[in-house]
Amino acid sequence: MKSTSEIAARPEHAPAGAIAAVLRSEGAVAALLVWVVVAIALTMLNGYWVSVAVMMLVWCYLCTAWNLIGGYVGQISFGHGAFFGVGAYCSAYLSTTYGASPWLGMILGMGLSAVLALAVGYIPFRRGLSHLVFALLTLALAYAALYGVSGVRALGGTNGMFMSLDETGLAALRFRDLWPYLIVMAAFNTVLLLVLQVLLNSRYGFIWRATRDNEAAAAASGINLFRSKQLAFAISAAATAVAGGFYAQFVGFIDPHSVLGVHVIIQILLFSVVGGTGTLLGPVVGTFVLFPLGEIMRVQLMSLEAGSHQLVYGVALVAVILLLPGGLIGVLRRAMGGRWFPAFSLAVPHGASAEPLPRRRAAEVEEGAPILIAEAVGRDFGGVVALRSVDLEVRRGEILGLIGPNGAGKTTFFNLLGGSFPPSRGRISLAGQRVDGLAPHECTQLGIARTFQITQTFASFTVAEAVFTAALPGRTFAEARSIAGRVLARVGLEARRDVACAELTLSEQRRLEIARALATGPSLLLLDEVMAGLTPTEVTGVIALVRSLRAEGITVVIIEHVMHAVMELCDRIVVLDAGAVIAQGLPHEVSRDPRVIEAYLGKRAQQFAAAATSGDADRHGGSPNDDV
Amino acid sequence: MSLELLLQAAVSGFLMGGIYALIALALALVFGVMGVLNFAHGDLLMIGMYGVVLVSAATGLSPFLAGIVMVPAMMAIGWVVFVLLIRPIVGSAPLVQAQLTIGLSFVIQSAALLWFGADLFNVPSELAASPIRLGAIVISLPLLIGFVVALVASGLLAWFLSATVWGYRVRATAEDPVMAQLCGVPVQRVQRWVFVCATGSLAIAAGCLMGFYHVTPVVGLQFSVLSLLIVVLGGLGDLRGAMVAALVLGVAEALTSAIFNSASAPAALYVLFGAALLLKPHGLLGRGAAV
Amino acid sequence: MNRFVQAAIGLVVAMAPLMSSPARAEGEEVAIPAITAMSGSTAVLGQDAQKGIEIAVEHINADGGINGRPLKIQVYDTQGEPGVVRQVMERLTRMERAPIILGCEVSAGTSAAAQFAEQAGVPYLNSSAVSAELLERGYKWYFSDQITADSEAATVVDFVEHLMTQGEVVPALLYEDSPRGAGTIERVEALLKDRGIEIAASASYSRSDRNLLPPVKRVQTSGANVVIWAGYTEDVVAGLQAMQQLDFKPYIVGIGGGPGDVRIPQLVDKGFIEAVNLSTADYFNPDMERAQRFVKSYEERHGIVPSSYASMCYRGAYTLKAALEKTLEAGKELTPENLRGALIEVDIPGEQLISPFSRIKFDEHGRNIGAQNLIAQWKDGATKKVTVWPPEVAVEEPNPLN
Amino acid sequence: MKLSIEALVSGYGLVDVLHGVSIEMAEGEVVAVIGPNGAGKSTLLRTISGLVAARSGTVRYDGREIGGLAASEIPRLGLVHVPEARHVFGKLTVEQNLVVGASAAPAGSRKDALAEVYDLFPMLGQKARELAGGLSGGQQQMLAVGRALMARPGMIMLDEPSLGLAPLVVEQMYEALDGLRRSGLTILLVEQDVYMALDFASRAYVLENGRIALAGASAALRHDDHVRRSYLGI
Repeated sequence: MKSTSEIAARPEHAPAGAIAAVLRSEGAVAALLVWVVVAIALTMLNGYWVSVAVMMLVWCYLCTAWNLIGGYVGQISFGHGAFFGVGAYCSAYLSTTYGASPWLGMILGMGLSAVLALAVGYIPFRRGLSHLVFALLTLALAYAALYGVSGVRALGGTNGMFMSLDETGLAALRFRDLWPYLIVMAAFNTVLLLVLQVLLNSRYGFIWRATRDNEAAAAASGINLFRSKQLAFAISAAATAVAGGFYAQFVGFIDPHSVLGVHVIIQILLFSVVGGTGTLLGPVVGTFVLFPLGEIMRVQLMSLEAGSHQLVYGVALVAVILLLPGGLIGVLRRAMGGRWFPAFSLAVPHGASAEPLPRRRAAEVEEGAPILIAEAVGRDFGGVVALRSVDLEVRRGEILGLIGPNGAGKTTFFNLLGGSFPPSRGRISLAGQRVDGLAPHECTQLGIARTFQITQTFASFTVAEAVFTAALPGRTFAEARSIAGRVLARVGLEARRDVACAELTLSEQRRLEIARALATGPSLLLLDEVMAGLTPTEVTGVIALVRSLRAEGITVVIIEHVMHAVMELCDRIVVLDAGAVIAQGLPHEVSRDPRVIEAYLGKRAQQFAAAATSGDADRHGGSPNDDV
Repeated sequence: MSLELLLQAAVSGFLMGGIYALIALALALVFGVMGVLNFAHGDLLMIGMYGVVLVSAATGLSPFLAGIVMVPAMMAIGWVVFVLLIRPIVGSAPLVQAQLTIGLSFVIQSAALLWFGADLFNVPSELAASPIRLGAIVISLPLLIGFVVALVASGLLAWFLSATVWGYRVRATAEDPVMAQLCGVPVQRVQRWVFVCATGSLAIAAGCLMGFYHVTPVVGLQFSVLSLLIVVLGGLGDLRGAMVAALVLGVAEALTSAIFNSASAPAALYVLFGAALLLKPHGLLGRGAAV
Repeated sequence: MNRFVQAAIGLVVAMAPLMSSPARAEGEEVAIPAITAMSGSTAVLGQDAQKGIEIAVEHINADGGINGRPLKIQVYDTQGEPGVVRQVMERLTRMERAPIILGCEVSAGTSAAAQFAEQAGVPYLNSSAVSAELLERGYKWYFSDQITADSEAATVVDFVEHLMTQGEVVPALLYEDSPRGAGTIERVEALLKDRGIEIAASASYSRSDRNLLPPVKRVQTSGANVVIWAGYTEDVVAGLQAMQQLDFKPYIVGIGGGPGDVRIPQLVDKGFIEAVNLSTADYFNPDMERAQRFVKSYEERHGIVPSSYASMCYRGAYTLKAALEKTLEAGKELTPENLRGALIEVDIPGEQLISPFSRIKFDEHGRNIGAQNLIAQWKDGATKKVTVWPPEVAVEEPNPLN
Repeated sequence: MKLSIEALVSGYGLVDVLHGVSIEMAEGEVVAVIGPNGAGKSTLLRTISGLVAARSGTVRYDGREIGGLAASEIPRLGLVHVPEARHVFGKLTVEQNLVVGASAAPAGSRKDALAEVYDLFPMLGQKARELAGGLSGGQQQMLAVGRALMARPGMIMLDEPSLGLAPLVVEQMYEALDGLRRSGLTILLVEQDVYMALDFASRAYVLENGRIALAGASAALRHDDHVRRSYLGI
C-alpha cells in the first residue's frame, strides 16, 4: 500500500521545538547520568574502577538497546546475546584477518544483526504469533549462534579470537590508556539514548507504545504491527552489535561462550528489570546500581567459599524484584510524583471545529450504490464452520443493522471485513477493490474502521493520545493533532481528554472506541455492540451520534442486540443465523419475518421491536425524540 | 555413517525424550495452572539430583528408589518456594516472573556450589552394565527404566486431570482462577499443591536421570532451557503436545549429534526447533494456545 | 526521595575503601595474586587450583619463604569469563600494583589475561592452560610453565607407537569440542599423519551432550581398537558408560583432566575401567616419587589424592617462588620488568618438581622447554593409577595391547 | 434477614467505588440493583462474594458475618455469585463444568444436583460431553447458572445475565430464572435492562455513584420520575 510507505518519510515538527523536547527529556537526563559517571570515574577513581566503569557502560548500552524491543514494544528478546556476538565477531574477524578497522566490522555487524533480527522476527511478527513464541525463537537464535560459531574454524572455533595489539588510536579502537575507552563508550551511550529519545518523540514512539499496549487496537488504528515490530527489533539488534565490536577490542579476546553465552542476555534482563523497563532511565539506573554492587560483592566476598558472592547477589536480586515490582525507576517515579518527566506534549487543540471529520480516499461510489460487497464469504476455524456463506452488500450512506443470535457469525464477519483474519472462501470488495486477505492496518487505511465488542484500550495512553495515535498513520503530527481534537469534541470526550484510557467508564470507553475508529478517517464504520450494557439514556446518546456520523456521509454497519435501537437507527437490516443470511430488508419487514422471530427475536422482543418501528409509544418504545 | 548408528541414536534419543517429557510436564502444568514460566525449573530438578546422590550414598538404594524417597523432601522445597516466591508473582508481568525465577536459579546454583563444590556426582549402578541388546542396537537399562517410569507418571497425570474431580478443579483453575474461586475451588490451595506436586515429581525425574547421568551445579540451566523448548513446542498448556515434543526433541538431539559430528551440531537442534515452531506455532499437535 | 539519597550515600560509603588505592604493605610479606575460576561452569578447576596453591604456600613458607619473607598468594575469582578476567587483571595491575600474576585459568580466561598482560606490561605466569597457540603469538610478557598441547600430542603418539609394537593398532579419536579437547586432538591428528598412522574415525561431542551413545557408537563401528580420547570428567564418565553398554572395549589413551580424574573409579564400574586399560597422558600422577610431600599434605587436608589441576598450580607457585627469589637475590625491586628478567633466567631441575618435567626453563616465547607428559594407567582393579610411560619415570609397565 | 449489608465501603487501588451501601434481603426475596455504568453494581457483587475486600461495613449472610472470608469459602455457605460474561471453563466439558460448580456443595449431593440442573436446562444434559467453549452465548449463560446451582445455594447473585444475548435467548433465560424464583431461591439481580429487572424483581435498589439513591418496590420505581427519566428513557 502506498500510504504505508509514506509513514516513514515525513518530517514531524519544527526542528527547534523537537530539539528542545529532546533536551528536556528522560533520554537527555539518562545521557547526563552517563557523563556524570564518566566524570566521577576519571577524576576520583583509580584505573581499576575506570575499567569497571567501562564495562558498566557496555552493559548500560546493551540494556538500553534491548529496552527498545523489550520495554517499549513489549516483545521479550532472549536473542540479544547473538547480536552482541555478531558485532564482536564481525569486528574481530575483519580486523584480525584483513587488518580492517574495527569500525568497519562494527558497521558490518550492525547490518548483519539487523538482517538476522528481520529474519527471526519475520514469521512471528508477520503472523502475529504470541510473545512467548517470539521469546523462544530468539532464545533458539542465541543458542544456534553460540554453537554455530563454535564449529567455524575461520572464527577460531571454541578457541576464540585474539585482537591484534599492534595498532592503537581511535581508528583501531584500541588505546594505551583506559580513559579513551570510557569516553568512546559514553559517546555510544549518549548517541543511542538521544536517538531513541528522538524516535520515541516521533510517530514511532506512539506506534510502538500502542503496539505494546494493545495489538488489536493498534492494528485497527491503522498501525502496521509487522513493520512497527520489525523496525524496533532491527534497530535494537543493530545497536547491540556496536557494543559487541567495542567489547572485542576492549577485552582483546573473544570466544563463543563469552560473547554469545546465555549470561549476556541474563545480565541484560537483570539490569533492565531491576531498573525498570519501558523507560529510558530504568535500564541506565539499574545498571549503575547493580553492576558496581555485583563487583563489590565479588571482591568483598571473594575470601569466603566459592559461590558466596553469587548467592548473596542472587538473594538480593530476588528480594528487589519481589519488593519493588516496578523496578527502581518505579520507586523514583512515585517519589517524584508530578515532577516526573511529562510525556511528550501533544497539544491536541480544543474546540468543536466545524471542519468535517477526516476521510480516507472517500470511496468513489455514488450515494446509495454498493460500497462494500461480500460474495459467498465463509470462514472455518479448525474444523468448525464459523461463517458458512454470506452474501451481502452495504450501500453508501446507509446504516445497516446486522443482527442474529449469538454464535451466528456476526463478529466473525466483522473480523473478516476488518482484516483480523482472511476468509476461508469468498471475496470481499470495497468500492470495487478486493480487500479480503488484507491486514487490519491495510483495511483501516482503505477506509474501513471498526470497534471491538470488548473495548480495547491503550493502558499507557491518555484519551487524547489514543485518538491521536489512531489519526497518525499516513498523516503529519499537525494533521493528526487537529483530527484528534475534532474527533474528541464530536464524540463528547473533550472533558476527559487527559484522563488515562483505563479510567474511563464503560460508556466512555465505548465512545473512545468510536473516536478511535473515527480518527482513522473511515468511509465505512463497523460498530460491534457499542450499546451493550449501556443505560437507555446512554443508548439514546449513541443513537444520536451514529446518526450525525451518517449525516456526514459515513456508511455504518452496526451489530447490536438492543433491538429498539436497531429498529430505530437502521435503514436496512440483515439477519444472520448459523453463519448465513436468513433475512434482510427494512426493519419492520425483518421484525415480522417468522424465520427471524423463530431464530432470534422471540415473541416479546418482536412486540417491542414492532412497537418501536411503528412509533407506538408503548412503555418499551422510548424513542429519543421524547427525551429532548 | 551407518544405518545402525542412526537407529541407535534414534532409540536412545527416544528413551531420553521420555525422561525429558516427565521434566517438562511439571513445567507445563505449573505454567498452565498459575501462568508462571519458571526458569528455575531445571535448578529445582538439580536439587532433586543432589538429593538422590545423598540418599543413594547414605542408604545404598538404587537411584530410582532414592528418587522416590526424595519426593517428600522435594515437595517440602516446592512448598517453601511457592509460598515465598511464586505466589507473590502469580499474575505479574512475564518479564518480572522470568527475572525472579532466573534470580532463584542463581541462588540455587550458588548454594549448590557452596555445599557440594563444583565436582560432579553420580550414582554408579550395576544396571548400567547390563543393557538389553536388540541385534546391534543397545538399550541402556537405566534409560529404559527411566522411560517407563516417565511414561507411567505422565499417564497418571493425564488420568488425574481428565478423570478426577480434583483434576477438573485443577483445569478450571488453570483456565479461569477467579471463576474457579466463585465455584468454591480453593484456588490458592490448588496452585500451591500443583507447584508442590510438580516439584515433587522432579524427584522422580531426578531419580531417572541419576540412573545414568551426573549432577554438577550448572546442569540446571540446560534442563530449564530444554523444558521451555518442549513446553512451547508442544503448544502452551497442551500436555499431550509437550509429551510428543519431548520425544521429538530427544530423537532430534541424538540424531543431530550423530549426523553432524561437529561442535556446531547443537546449533542444528535449535535451528530445527525454530523451524518447527514457525511451521507449527500452535504446538506440534496444533491445539495449544500459542496465539 | 530520602530513601534514595540514603541508599546512594550507603553505596558510596560501601565503595570508599575499594576506591582508594591502598598503600603497598611494607611488611615482610611478599603478596602475589593468582586468578582462577572459582565459580561458573569451570569452577571445578579453580577450586582444585586454589587447594594446590594453599599447600604450595604452606610448604614454601615452612621452608623459609622467599628469602626469609613469607609468601602470600591471594586467589581472585574470574568465573572463567574473559570480560571478568579483564576486569580482575585491571584491578590487580592498576589498583593492587601486582608485579606478576599467577594464572590458573581455563583457556579462554588465559587468552584474555595474556592479551591484557601484554598491553599492561606485567608478566603473566600461566600454569594451567595448555594452549600452544598463545605461545606462538610472540608475547613478551606471557610465560607458561605448563605443558602444551604439542607435548601432550607427542607423548600420546609415542605411546600409541609403543602399542603398535605389540600388535595391529586401529586408532580412533574421540573428543569434547572445547579448546582443551579439540585443540589437542587436532595436534594428535597432525602428528599421527606425519608418522603415517591412519585414523579409523574421529568423533566429537559437546560437553553438554547428555547422550553419548551416538559418538561412541560411531567410533565402535569404525572398528577401532585404540581410542585417543580428550574430555572432561562428566563426559568421560558418560562415555565410559556408553562403551560399557555397547560392549565396546578398546584400549583407551586419554588426554587431560577427564580421563585422568582420580575419582573415575568412584564414578564408573571399576571392572570396566580395567577392561579398557584406561590410561591418560597427564602432567601429574600422585604415585611419582618426587610428588610425595605434596600428595601427603593434600590427602591429610582434603581426604583424597590431588588432581592434576591441584598439582599444576602447586608447581606454578614454585616457579613463581624461583622468580621472586632470583629478583630479590639480585638486590632488585619486585617490579614487572625485573620479574620478567628473573623468569627468563629461571631454571629449576626436574627433581625439585612435582611434575614429570625434565626442568623448568623458558625459551624466548615463554614456553617451558622442559615440559613433558607422563602416561598413567589404572591398575589392580582400578584401585591405583600407576605411571607407566615414559620409561624414565614409569613405575610399572603399561598393560599390553589385547 | 437472608442478606444484610451495612455501610459497605470498597474499591480498587486508591479509589473507593462503594461509599457506604446498605441492603437488606429477606429469605426467598428477589431484589434487583439498577443504576448507570460505573455506579458500582458489579463491585457490590464482587465485594459480597469476596473477590474485592471490603474496606469497612459489614456483610451478613444468614446472620453470619462473611466479610473477610476467602472468595472460595463463601459459596460453601450457600451464597453463589454468577459473574458478568459467564466465564464458563471452555476447555472442560459441560458436565465437568457442573462438577467443578459442585466444589462448594456438601459431599454426596453432586448426583442429585446434576439431575436437577439437567432437568431445569435439558440442553445441558444433551451437550453434557461437549466442550463448554463450543456452546453459544445463551447456552453458556445457562451453563453458568446451572453451575451455580450445583453448589446447592440458598441465594444466588446474577450479574447481567442478559448481556450480549439475543432477545430470544434472554427470554428463555428469564423463563428459567422464573422457575428458580418460584422455587423460593433468594436472588440478587444486577441487570442493565431496567424493564427486565423491574419486571422480574419484587424490589429494587438504585445505585448511583456508589451510593443507594433510591429503593422500593418495583412497581413504585417504575413510576418514579427519576427512574423514568434516567433509566427508562421516558
